[in-house]
Amino acid sequence: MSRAWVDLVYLIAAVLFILGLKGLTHPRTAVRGNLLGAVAMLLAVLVTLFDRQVFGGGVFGYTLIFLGLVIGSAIGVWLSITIRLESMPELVALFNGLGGAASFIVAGAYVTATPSDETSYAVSFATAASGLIGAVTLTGSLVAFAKLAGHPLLKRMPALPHSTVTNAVVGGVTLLLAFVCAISLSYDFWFWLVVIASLGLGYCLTISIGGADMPVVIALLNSYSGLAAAATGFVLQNNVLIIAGALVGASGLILTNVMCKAMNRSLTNVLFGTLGPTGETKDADEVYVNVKATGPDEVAMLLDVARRVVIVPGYGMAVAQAQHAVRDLANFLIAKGIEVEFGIHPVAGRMPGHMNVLLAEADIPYELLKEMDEINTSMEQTDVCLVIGANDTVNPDGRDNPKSAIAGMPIINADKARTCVVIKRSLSPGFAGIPNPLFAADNTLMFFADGKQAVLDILASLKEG
Amino acid sequence: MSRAWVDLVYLIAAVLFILGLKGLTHPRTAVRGNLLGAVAMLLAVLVTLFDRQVFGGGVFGYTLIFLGLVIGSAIGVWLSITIRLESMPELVALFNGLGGAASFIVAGAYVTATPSDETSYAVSFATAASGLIGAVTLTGSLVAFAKLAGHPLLKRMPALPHSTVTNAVVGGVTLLLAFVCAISLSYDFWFWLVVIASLGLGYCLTISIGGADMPVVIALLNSYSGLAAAATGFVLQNNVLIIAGALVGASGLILTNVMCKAMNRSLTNVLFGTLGPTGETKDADEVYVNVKATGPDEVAMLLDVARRVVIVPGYGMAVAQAQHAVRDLANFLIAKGIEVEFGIHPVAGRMPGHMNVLLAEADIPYELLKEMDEINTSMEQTDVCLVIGANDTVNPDGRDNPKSAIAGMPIINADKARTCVVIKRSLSPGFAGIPNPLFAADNTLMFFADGKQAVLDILASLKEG
Amino acid sequence: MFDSAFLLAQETAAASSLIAGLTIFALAIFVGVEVITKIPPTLHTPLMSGSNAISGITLVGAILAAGEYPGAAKLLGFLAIVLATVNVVGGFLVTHRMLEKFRAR
Amino acid sequence: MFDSAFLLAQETAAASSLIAGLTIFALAIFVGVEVITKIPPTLHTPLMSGSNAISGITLVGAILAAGEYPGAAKLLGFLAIVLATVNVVGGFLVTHRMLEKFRAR
Ligand SMILES: NC(=O)c1ccc[n+]([C@@H]2O[C@H](COP(=O)([O-])OP(=O)(O)OC[C@H]3O[C@@H](n4cnc5c(N)ncnc54)[C@H](OP(=O)(O)O)[C@@H]3O)[C@@H](O)[C@H]2O)c1
Ligand SMILES: NC(=O)c1ccc[n+]([C@@H]2O[C@H](COP(=O)([O-])OP(=O)(O)OC[C@H]3O[C@@H](n4cnc5c(N)ncnc54)[C@H](OP(=O)(O)O)[C@@H]3O)[C@@H](O)[C@H]2O)c1
Repeated sequence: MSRAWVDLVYLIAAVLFILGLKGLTHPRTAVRGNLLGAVAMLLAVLVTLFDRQVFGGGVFGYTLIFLGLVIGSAIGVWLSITIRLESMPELVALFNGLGGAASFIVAGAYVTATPSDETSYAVSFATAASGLIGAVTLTGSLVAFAKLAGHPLLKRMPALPHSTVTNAVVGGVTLLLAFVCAISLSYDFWFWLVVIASLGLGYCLTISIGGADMPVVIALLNSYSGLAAAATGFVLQNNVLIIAGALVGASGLILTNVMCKAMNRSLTNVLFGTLGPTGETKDADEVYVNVKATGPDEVAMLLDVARRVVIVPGYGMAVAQAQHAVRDLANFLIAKGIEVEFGIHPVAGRMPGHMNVLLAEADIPYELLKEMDEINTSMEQTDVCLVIGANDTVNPDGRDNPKSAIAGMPIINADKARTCVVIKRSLSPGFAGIPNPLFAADNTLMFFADGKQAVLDILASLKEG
Repeated sequence: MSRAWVDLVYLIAAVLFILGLKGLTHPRTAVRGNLLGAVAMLLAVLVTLFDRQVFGGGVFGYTLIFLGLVIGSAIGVWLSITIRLESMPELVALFNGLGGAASFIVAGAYVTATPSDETSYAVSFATAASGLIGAVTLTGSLVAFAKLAGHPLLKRMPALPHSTVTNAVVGGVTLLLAFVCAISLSYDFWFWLVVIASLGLGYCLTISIGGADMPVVIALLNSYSGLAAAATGFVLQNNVLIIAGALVGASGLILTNVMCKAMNRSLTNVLFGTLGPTGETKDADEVYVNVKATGPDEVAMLLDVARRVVIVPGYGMAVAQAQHAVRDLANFLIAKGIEVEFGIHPVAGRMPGHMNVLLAEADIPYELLKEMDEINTSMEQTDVCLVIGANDTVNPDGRDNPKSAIAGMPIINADKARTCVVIKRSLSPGFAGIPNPLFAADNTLMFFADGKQAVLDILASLKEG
Repeated sequence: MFDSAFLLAQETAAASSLIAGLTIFALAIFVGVEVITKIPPTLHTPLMSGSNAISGITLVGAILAAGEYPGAAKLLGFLAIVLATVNVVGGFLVTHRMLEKFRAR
Repeated sequence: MFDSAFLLAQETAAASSLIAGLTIFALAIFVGVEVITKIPPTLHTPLMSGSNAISGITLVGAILAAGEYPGAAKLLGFLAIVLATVNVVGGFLVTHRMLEKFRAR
């Protein structure tokens, strides 16, 4: 097919990508949206197979292509079927890295195949950008993957001394190389140098970021993988790459921003800063003088007489895999005529929307899931607030204590309910590593147990009594 | 300047246009948004003056250009300063027509100047589209202008017999000509034929549409003028024309859709249908058996003891120019501690947002202006609903009577207030031409007077008593 | 022979730039729809006159025509400049006048 | 002389297509921002993995490389195809698996 026809199909694919993303604006249409995206991809791939240039490559080319598609599909299907939903962030990180790698490799193939006198500055700039962003995405994502998966290899990876200085030096060198590559039209050699330097840069930038900050980093790398694809699109002058890449770039940036806002931290702070108890934060012994423990029977009694119950899940619910037990408890309460709602903090868990995925998996209707601001308006009319494995997201210090390490982070006001029951295994801190005054509040009862077991015990006790 | 630099500035202009429209999403940023749009236009015009091609045209070219810009600016400034805000729809219609005309004339200039063997089907299609849409926009807009301005010429314009048939024939012929023009590469002659036929078509299509439906038609023509500009952009392969044209095209279509929805009519119905009392509608004598008239003193007494008053303005407020008087009344009531809100129906008046412009002109804070759905939720808690020159938009038949000509049109529930006072000059109908059961409802009082005078009288009476 | 090859190449280039134009058009429509559906009814009248002013962008084309083309086409360009300028200048000014009222507070 | 004119023309064409590309890029960014800010937090995890799958679009470039280029470049293309396909297929499947849970009701 001639280029114009192929381009027309690419245009259709681009429109389908956009419509697919629009589908994701509502749970009801989200499945269709994702399918539309897949169809768009299929369309783009199919029409490329008929492109005149690919045709010119002959049988060997086609053999390679099909081999690649088959191998890649097999690995992709296998990964996506075997993965547990809780390991989602790792998997996204891994895929991200592969996408970034593919982008700079394609740019590399272009560089290798194109005589330098047939190129132009416009293209050489794009090539340098693709090499830089793609390679950073690859190693950055691999480090993020390893950290999240708690891979043993990571323990043997050296933590960098003076990370800020190292980062600055490696970053500077990489940018310089990229600049030289962009302005030298015979750039074959320079391109691969940029790639090597950028691989190092990706490693340096991510290795010193705290494991718990990885979700933000992953969203950012997600954005990068899109930008790398777009840069490759500029190299090949292929609009569907540019459009799809830009969409992903925007999406990643927006998610990064959402997460940073919900944690009240700046992106620079996540990327370069450290987080932890500052001098000003009271230590745990001081805070936890007056903690009241409880057990399943007492909680069941409280729930039995409640008219309105709000459940606030956190990372602990994911760890305990308690979502199905929570569903059963909620259904039992609803059947008794008690009003039950869920309060979902935007950064509860370890990914944006983490809790929503888990609760959806357990078939909890999304009408019951309320966002932070909405649930906070009715917290004072709530008889029991049941906090399951959440910690930082219900820490009143975020709201009240301007000296706290999480000062200014918006929280769910679990402490404003008449009674607050917190289920967690111990008094150990959450991600931010600071004590939580909620646990020692007058109206709080602590139920120390694994999240799933605790909920099952409460339910059993409710059914008995 | 070389084409690439010019294109780069066009890109910046396009981005500014988009940012300008984004500014219009909030009253606070709207002025800046409009200014951004103007800056974008200035930028695009300035850089065009430095384009290599224009440079090639020499002094004569520049003289013409400057002459044209000066004359056009003078007329534009004069029109925009002398117009009264109430005549807005006419003016927009007129500008629309000029824009459409400019678009097809530019396409015509291209056709005249370009030897037919230097062109391609891609361009000839775009040229035909530009001629068709641009010319329809011109005459359509002029007719709309004349109708809205109540121009005497209009009375001498022939109303078409069998309008549907005529429209179909003229439309068919025009489309056929456009098709021939598109596929014949030597299209100079055909192009002008298309233009002439389209001028006729624009006239035919609009001449038989009711004067009160003109706002919908104007929004549609607005969309067309954008599409004509975009088509011209395809002819000249100029991206800023394509982008700006597409933005306007989308805007016009959305406004058309908003208006149709708010009237519960389809676009086809507006363009080809008729509206008026159907056989099912009760006639006025039947409806108006039990109408209670009132005067300023009684209304003042009612307002005096009210705790919550909702004012519902309509087209009559625009006719009477009562907005300043209404402002004074509202301020007086607010100063007395009475809660005052305005209920704004999406198609009150004769343009989308018509009431908002008038009330803003009178400095009424936009926080007091509530949209239909919002005001309807609190109508039952309202002591007095003061309807000023509205009719169809408060006609309960839209909500209750499935056989009415306006069945299904969402309305403001003025009849649900404890007392409803309607200010209008007589019992004559509004735009839809049907009687309004609200006027005969038990809790309704009719105040027959000119809108402005009535409000001033009420205010005077309030101040006395 | 050469001529037809030349024409073909020309047609291909034209087709490519047509598709690029269509791509830009489609994306701009999406942007327009997304942005404009967010504009509140309060501002629909200014939106109408403001977007109307933007449609005068055809002025750019008119300037190119008046500058570049010879003879009759130049005069057509001149005519288009006048009409488009009225649309642009009048449109933005009138919108500004209207919006000023909104800003007052 | 001819050569440098040729190179210049080539550079100009490249610059033009660069600007067209930038235009498309800018519009797509706008579309992305507008559409994605409307996606509710509930769906942020599927959005992350779904948009990740879309970034595998580079597969199209990989296919072109493996088909068109000679020698080593072809093998690079092959490698890129494998990686990008894992990203695409895995990404869409995993997103689908997640979204199925949402649809259940
Ligand atoms: N969602 C995102 O996108 C995102 C991104 C980046 C960072 N973060 C950060 O992650 C944190 C999320 O807050 P969060 O309130 O959800 O959680 P959290 O503050 O991390 O606390 C989780 C709590 O769950 C408990 N827990 C662990 N395993 C458990 C089990 N099996 N049974 C019961 N409890 C268990 C832990 O206490 P025990 O050990 O005592 O049981 C821990 O205190 C925030 O600080 C946020 O800034 C989130
Ligand atoms: N806004 C839009 O975009 C748009 C577009 C297309 C169509 N429309 C249509 O326009 C209508 C608008 O409804 P509406 O309720 O605003 O108005 P309406 O139904 O047209 O009624 C206006 C009323 O105002 C009264 N009036 C006229 N001059 C007056 C004066 N000087 N003082 C006091 N009253 C005066 C008239 O009654 P008297 O003669 O008895 O005084 C008339 O009944 C709807 O049917 C809508 O579908 C609107």
